[in-house]
Amino acid sequence: MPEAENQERTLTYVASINEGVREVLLEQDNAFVAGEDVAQAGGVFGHYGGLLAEFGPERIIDTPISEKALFGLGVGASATGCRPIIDLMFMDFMGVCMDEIANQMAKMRFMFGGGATLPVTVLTMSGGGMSMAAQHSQCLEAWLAHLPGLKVLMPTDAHDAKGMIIAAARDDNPVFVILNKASLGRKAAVPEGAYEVKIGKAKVVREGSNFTIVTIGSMVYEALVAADQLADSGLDVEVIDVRSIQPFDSETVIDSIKKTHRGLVAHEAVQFGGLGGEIVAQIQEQAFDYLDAPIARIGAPFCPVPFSPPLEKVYLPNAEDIVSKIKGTLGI
Amino acid sequence: MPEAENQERTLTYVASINEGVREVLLEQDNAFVAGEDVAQAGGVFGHYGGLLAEFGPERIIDTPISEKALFGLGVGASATGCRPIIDLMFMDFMGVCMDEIANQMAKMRFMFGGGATLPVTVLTMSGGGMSMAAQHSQCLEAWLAHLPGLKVLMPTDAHDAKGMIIAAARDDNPVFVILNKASLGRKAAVPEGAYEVKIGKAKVVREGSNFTIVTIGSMVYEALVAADQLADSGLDVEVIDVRSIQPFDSETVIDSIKKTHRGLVAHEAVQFGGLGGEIVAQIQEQAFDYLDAPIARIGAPFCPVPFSPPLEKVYLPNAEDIVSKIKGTLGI
Amino acid sequence: MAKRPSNRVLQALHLCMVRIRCFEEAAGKMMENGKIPGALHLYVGQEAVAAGIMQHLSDEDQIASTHRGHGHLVAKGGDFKPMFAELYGRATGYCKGKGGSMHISNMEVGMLGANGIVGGGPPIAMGAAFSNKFRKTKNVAIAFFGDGASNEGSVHEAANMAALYKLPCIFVCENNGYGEYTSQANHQAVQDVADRAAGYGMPGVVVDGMDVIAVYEAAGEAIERARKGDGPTLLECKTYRYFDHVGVRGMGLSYRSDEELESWKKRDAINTFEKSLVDFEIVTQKKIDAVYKKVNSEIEKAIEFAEQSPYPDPSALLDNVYSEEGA
Amino acid sequence: MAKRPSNRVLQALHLCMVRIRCFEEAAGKMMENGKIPGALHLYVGQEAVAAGIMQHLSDEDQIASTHRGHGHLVAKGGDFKPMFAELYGRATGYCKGKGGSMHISNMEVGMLGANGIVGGGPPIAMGAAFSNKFRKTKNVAIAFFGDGASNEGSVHEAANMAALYKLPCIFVCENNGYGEYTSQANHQAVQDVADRAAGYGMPGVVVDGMDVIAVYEAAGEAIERARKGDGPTLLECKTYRYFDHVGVRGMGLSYRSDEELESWKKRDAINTFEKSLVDFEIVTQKKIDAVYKKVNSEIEKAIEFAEQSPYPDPSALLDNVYSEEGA
Ligand SMILES: Cc1ncc(C[n+]2csc(CCOP(=O)(O)OP(=O)(O)O)c2C)c(N)n1
Ligand SMILES: Cc1ncc(C[n+]2csc(CCOP(=O)(O)OP(=O)(O)O)c2C)c(N)n1
Ligand SMILES: [Mg+2]
Ligand SMILES: [Mg+2]
Repeated sequence: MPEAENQERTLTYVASINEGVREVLLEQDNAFVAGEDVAQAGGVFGHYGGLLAEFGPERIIDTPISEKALFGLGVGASATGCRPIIDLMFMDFMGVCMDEIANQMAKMRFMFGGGATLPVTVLTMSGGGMSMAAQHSQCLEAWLAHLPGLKVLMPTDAHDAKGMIIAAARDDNPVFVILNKASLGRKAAVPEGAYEVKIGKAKVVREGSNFTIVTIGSMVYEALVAADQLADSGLDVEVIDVRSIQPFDSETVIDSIKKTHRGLVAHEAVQFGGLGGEIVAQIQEQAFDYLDAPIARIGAPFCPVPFSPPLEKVYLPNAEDIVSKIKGTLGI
Repeated sequence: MPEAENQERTLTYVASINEGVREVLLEQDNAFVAGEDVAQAGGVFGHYGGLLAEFGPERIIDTPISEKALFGLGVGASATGCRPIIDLMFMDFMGVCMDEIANQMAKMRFMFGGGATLPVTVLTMSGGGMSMAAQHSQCLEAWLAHLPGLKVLMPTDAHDAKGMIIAAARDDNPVFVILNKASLGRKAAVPEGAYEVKIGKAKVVREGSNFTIVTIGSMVYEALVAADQLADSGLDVEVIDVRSIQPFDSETVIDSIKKTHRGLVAHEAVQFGGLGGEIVAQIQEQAFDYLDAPIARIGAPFCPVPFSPPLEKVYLPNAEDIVSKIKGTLGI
Repeated sequence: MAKRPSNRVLQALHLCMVRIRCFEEAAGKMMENGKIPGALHLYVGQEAVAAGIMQHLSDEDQIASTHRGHGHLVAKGGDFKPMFAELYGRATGYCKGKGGSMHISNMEVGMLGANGIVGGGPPIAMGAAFSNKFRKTKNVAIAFFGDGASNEGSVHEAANMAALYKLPCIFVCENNGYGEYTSQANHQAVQDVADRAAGYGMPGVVVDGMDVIAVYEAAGEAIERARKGDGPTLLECKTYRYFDHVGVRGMGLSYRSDEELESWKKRDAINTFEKSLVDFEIVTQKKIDAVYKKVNSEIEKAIEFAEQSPYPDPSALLDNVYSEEGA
Repeated sequence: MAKRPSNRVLQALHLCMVRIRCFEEAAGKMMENGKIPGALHLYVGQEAVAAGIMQHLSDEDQIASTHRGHGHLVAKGGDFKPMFAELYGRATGYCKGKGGSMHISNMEVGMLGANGIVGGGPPIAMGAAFSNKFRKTKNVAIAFFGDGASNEGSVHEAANMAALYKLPCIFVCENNGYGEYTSQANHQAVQDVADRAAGYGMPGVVVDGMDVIAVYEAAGEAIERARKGDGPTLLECKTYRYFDHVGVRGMGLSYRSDEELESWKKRDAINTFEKSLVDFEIVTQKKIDAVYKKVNSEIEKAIEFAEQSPYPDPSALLDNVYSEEGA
């Protein structure tokens, strides 16, 4: 991954989240972290560990289980001079505070004719694989990306997690950073100190010449495995990590497709109504004449996330699904 | 519109909603209507007028302004022997009760391994055009269609409104019937008595041979106007009203595209992340070899719904936009 | 308890109520004339609440309002011109025509917006109060909500959080007896929303919302308490709206009786206050008449301003979705 | 007030608590052995609440539970075999392996599901209570929620609506002093969640949740009231969980002291109750031992059943998303 090339130090995703948040708190006096069990417990995945000790209870704040109030806090405080970092423990809980997200946070600036500025960052955790069942495993980024006024980032690896948290917190808009559970324990090279991963820029994580896999979040890992497997079938696969779903970097995607002429979009979210549709629509609209085959899609099947491990395994899209989908589409 | 051919009687959309709900209440003893100002006031658009007088306060129920409780009522009552009709005054208010919709109503049956059945119908109102601004004008059907467990209908005209409400109420699943404000005063032929408009079936509202416009809700009207205008340019446009967005009738859409080879998808919702992407993705996946041109999309621009009438007019997609988009795509 | 307000304050309270009343009546008229599009929720009848509370606030104190927000903005120092322009949907409006009545706002006077979502304001006000405390200011934030809104979960959550953190936040329930067309008896089993305060660990106070002095004094105590760091108060003001839920005559539903309306009008906050002001020789009737004249002429000019203002240019549509500075 | 429970009831209460305790301890063990995947929120310590309340209910009465739901289901009549099978994610589980611990349910005994969303249950219980009234039954529905959940807006809304419609719904707050790792003092400014009842117009009762008779009697009154059509009650049971928030030893955080835990364990609901049962010669220690033996052997068989049960077939994935009958 190019940005990290000359770095020796590797960190887990969990540790890089922690560093990102810490850099923000060091940099911005009016930043604070608020959420359920973020302070004393350091977050249910430990990613806020040590911050309470370093920054104190005024800046690392345990809240009641009241997500509407929590997001109201984010809106009201950011509109009046603070730079809150709001932690929503699991992305699935968005339903509890969706009004604060969709009707207040996303729209306030516009409704006020530019009169308000909301430099608020939301960190949340998405995805399956931990047998957490239907209400603790969802990927609902499509809801957010459909909302003008929000920026939405989905860092896949430790490097991007830290850099995107810092970029989000420096941005003067509401930015969601959707973290994913499949990455928690994975390591990547992570520079020390503060750095930004630019919002709105996709990353080519594997170069290739005759097929493009456009991926989001946890599917990057699966796509890389699939790419290796497909090499045997004569496919030289390029893998793109979208990373920033709003704004979406169509240029990088379109450029790749223009080069490879064929592609697939993969995400962990339910396929129907997921962002894959948006991406495919843009590709065929902007690169129609370059396409040698339909752009395929891989997403979760049309059911809630099941609890039972063998069922969840079938449910979650993986490298195998990608490979067979691609072979099916290309008839190879 | 074929189903209504031999009918003389015309009704407004508002009146047809009323008739649909009334038929359900006559037919099903355990059906009731609950919502804010549905009883004494008869609904803010008058569509529940007279029902309180006819069915009494036990079956037509004014609720507090508590949408989480209202949807909990729908979930709990439907799981235990009732067939509730829940009114959500404006679709924009979904954010307030999205957890009850997404995590409880949609998923309960699956999470219980089929142990629960939820015959609940939700009626709500979407769309702009009334200068109701950013929080009373949205089209958020994409959120719902992305949720396994829900069925989602969007009747465009008076005929379908009544028939879909009846179909929804007879269905043993949670069904959303998303009504739209642009249709409220419009008339169509509406049969007396109970009839169903089949869930999962799109309607060809105008036949044509060499271009297909796939539309949702209020955009049907605009598409029909556009179709007339495009006739001069040698386009014989077929217009499809999707009507049922979940389940989605891809067959009707694909068949049309295979015939016409070119198409556009139009909805009032924000284009990015709207259902247009899903539909385009399905078309290119299933009818790639039939396509002579990219499938174009028309949706609202990427901003909240503005209040000021001239701005809202620019914001809302219309026939003109459709025409110029099609001409642009085809280079005519 | 609180000392009697000075004559200056009494006159300011009066002026504030008159400004709201005249603004709202004019807005209602312009709506009926077809000049103002969309939904207009008018504040006529409830003026004493906004006036009595806002008298204690500076521009640095914040309020988060409701769908019925014009009165709050007038009392908070909103200027008639950009207010009317906003209702008219003009580019010169406070929100450049993008918000309209339901989102009218002006951050410069600390007004964090009317809100189209019932219960939308209190979490935002609570957040502003948090910010005031975090930034170590002495400012307070007011969360306005109606009797109907008191049944929204958002109000509950905001109240609990404010009490927990002892935030400088006043929860002002304007209980006008109805949520749209549903009476309080049909939306909650209690008579006093203030009864909910104990459950959060904050004082709950009921005050006559038609008595501007009573509101002023109760608000003064609550605000002083908040500024001192002693936390929030739930202040319930019993009041009434004279017009329909939306617009003036609205949908013409008969959900409340003429007698009820008349009985409240007899206790009209402005009339009774003016009578006292004259009786106690604080101002003369002549001076009162002059107040109306001045206010009404200001309104006329504001309407003229609005009507002569341009609509926003279509090219402005995509502006203000994001702040560009930080992007 | 309420008459002293019969020996039959006393034994039933005891058996119920023992069944829960043994079930949960076994579940915890199997989780630690890596046999049970996902998150397990165990009920050990709180048994008196489930037992005391459910003793009054029939299969036609409903409950809506929380993430900490096994105990409720055991008390409501859940069978160990399909329960363990569900925790194990097997096809023979109550939810065919699709729900797991956080969604364990069985409509046949009136258990409307554990819930992964804090505050998710009360609106559903309220809806079931509405249904009971609408269908003119005499059944009640119980809304379980924790001290942490009491700060969710959904609980507020459900309580208000239940009181307004006088629904046969009991709001049972199991106050175990913590929401995850956050103490009550750090999530609300009140000590008694029951203080919130007055704000809805329903009785609020605080009861010692370690005293199964106290819970049984208070619940009996509330349920009788509800069945008579007099509406809901908020019943707060002060209790404690012995294990960590998730699992047994959990994350090993030191958010509460050993002394605190020990002081609650001294008042353990089962131990103290057993002592009374023996002291008052209602049962012998021998009989008590026999109860444990019987329950534990039932558990062993249930675990065996679960372990020998097949996982769901992959082809079952898309089943149960919709009901096909009506489609
Ligand atoms: C979440 C939500 N639900 C419903 C509505 C529709 N609505 C607008 S105003 C209103 C009544 C509000 O009553 P109350 O809070 O008492 O304020 P009042 O209108 O009396 O000032 C309702 C139901 C809304 N805007 N938002
Ligand atoms: C809406 C929501 N917010 C947060 C969580 C995460 N969570 C699960 S259990 C829990 C604590 C609940 O505390 P309480 O209601 O007191 O129940 P207890 O665990 O003590 O039984 C939290 C915060 C959740 N599941 N749902
Ligand atoms: Mg009111
Ligand atoms: Mg607890």
